[in-house]
Amino acid sequence: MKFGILVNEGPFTHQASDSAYQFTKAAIEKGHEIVRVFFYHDGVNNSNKLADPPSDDRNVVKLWSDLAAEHGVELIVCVAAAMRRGINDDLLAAGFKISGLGQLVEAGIIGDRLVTFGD
Amino acid sequence: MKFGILVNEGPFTHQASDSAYQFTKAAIEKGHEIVRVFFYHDGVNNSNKLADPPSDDRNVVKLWSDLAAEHGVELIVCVAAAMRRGINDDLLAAGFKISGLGQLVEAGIIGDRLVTFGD
Amino acid sequence: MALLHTVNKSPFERNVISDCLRLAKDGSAILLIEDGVYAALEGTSASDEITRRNGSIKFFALGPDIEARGLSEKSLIEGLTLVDYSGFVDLVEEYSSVQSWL
Amino acid sequence: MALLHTVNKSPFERNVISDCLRLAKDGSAILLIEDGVYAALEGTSASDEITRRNGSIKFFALGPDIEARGLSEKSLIEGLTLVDYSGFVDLVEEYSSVQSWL
Amino acid sequence: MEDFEDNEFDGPIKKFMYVNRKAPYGTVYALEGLEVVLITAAFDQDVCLVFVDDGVFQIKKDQETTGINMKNFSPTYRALEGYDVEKIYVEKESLESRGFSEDDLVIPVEILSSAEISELMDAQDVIVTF
Amino acid sequence: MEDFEDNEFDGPIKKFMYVNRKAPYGTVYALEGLEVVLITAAFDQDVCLVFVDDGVFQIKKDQETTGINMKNFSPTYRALEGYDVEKIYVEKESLESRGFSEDDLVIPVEILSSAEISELMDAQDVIVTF
Repeated sequence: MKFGILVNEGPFTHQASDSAYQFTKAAIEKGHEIVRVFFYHDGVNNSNKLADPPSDDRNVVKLWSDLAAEHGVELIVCVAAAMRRGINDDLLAAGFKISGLGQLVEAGIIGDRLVTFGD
Repeated sequence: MKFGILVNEGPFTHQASDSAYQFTKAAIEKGHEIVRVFFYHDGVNNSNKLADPPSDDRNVVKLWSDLAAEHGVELIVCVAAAMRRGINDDLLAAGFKISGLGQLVEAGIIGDRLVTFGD
Repeated sequence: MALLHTVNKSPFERNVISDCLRLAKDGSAILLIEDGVYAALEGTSASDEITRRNGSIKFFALGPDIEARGLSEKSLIEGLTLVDYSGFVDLVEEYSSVQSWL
Repeated sequence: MALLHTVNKSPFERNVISDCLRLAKDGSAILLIEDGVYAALEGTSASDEITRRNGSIKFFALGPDIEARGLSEKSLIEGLTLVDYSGFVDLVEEYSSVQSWL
Repeated sequence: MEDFEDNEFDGPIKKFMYVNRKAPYGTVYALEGLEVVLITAAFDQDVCLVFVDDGVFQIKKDQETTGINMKNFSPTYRALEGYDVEKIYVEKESLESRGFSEDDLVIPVEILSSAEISELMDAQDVIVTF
Repeated sequence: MEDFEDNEFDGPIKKFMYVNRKAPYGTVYALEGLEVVLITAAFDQDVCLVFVDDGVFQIKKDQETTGINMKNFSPTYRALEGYDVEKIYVEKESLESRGFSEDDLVIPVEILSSAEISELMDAQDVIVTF
């Protein structure tokens, strides 16, 4: 099955991004296809490569980057939400790309299911 | 009277930072002293100089910078919370400074009141 | 020695106004700000809780937040006082400490 | 055609589980995740709401979130099924669409 | 038949429901949610908008945000019609428990019962909540 | 008198209350709130910690976070004693409405009624809620 994933909160502050990551990983392991992971609202903060959490905790940004590298998962950051919050191309961690809101709608159209994680 | 201000949420996503700004401005206009504005949790995102909201809306980051320039208000961003979320010295808007959590406790000790704005 | 409590969440979304009322002493004050101002509306499914403590606790709401949400023409709970940001500062000064119900 | 609803907030903090139950049809499923798993506890001030719909709606809770919060040894609402992330994926596949109650 | 062929060519038409559950200004979800609705309109999908719970506060008339220095985006809801977003529903129970009526709203809407909203929700392909 | 002079020199001693109202893991407030408490201890203030509402979930024992890949910070509460943070209170009503008892908790605490917590809260100089 084809899944679209929507992440609405930033890393660390809310569990939303962690849950989305665990769900996405489990879906891939079961052989499903991830159409796209779309980051909206504060979710755009998941793409900030400068995130440097304590070494005894998980690094949510890096987890997403690694997933993109290993499985070619498309990580799209909403341009309007990113500009508002000060995320630009220079800050993007590996695997993330900035694009328009249309990519979210398209994920809803192409995917069999759209699953939202937020606050 | 001496006020300490604690801001716990980022700009735009929650009204907390807007309310804190309006309160701080009103306190200054009434002749009170602002010991310090301390940014914790996602509040550290208020210091990101790259924030570029639509021109028909307020720019919360710039409002804080202007307040610091006009009235010498100390804007302190928590270093631990900032590292976790990828805010470093290179991203800091004018008037913001990164420092330790002790600055929050000290604001509570020195100030006559500590007022928190969050989610 | 009496506290100023601030509540910034809608009473229809969260239970925070109930939590605050449980621990707020008679003689203290509650200031409704941001989405908390919806608790100032009269005749809603949430207003009974507040009217029950009305008088023993002083209720305030932030006028700019009321106006922003289009509530100026609606009936507010009787005895509730509207303040602006300057009045918010005065309340903080007047009471011994502030408890923000986050 | 039946929906999978997900709820990720504590029933003690927010009214979202009530909102969800009001609009969830019989035959649909509700998966409790994150802080939503506190609604899975039996014998709390919030559990009646769920037990009342138990049977007509299928209730699930995410095991990893239950364990993280130290609830493994506590009694959970009867008939509620624990799933892991893989089971979460299966539920999304099984039901026609997902409504996340944010 | 012609129409069907056209649609197939442009991709499937899906039923999208946007569920507005949050009050405006306290958080940004209402504003940024509206931006998604406007974009979706351009994709020629079968879009509907539902206001339930605190979402009904989004379309309260007489919003005046000068005092909080935030952008009043409530007039934008009036633009939805121009984007061919015409299915706009409000739940009766949500309105009434908040002491609101249809007269309080900035746009014409169709008032539905909880049961009717439930039926509608069940028939959707994609549901996104803001 | 000696002590008093010392304190005056170091600045005033104030009564700080940290109110923990939020569940752990779903949001970061509990974890980052704990960091503030540990720092405050170093300032020799009169610190107390109160767990009310969903905050009581923070000190539930048997937390096991491997499955969600987040750091289990509940053992850190046990370190509070070493930092001379010894006034730790839990509201009885919050515990009971959640089906919890003192046996569920990872640290020894003093159980107080709502009325007692109210009295305590009223006597503070600084109250910070996480």
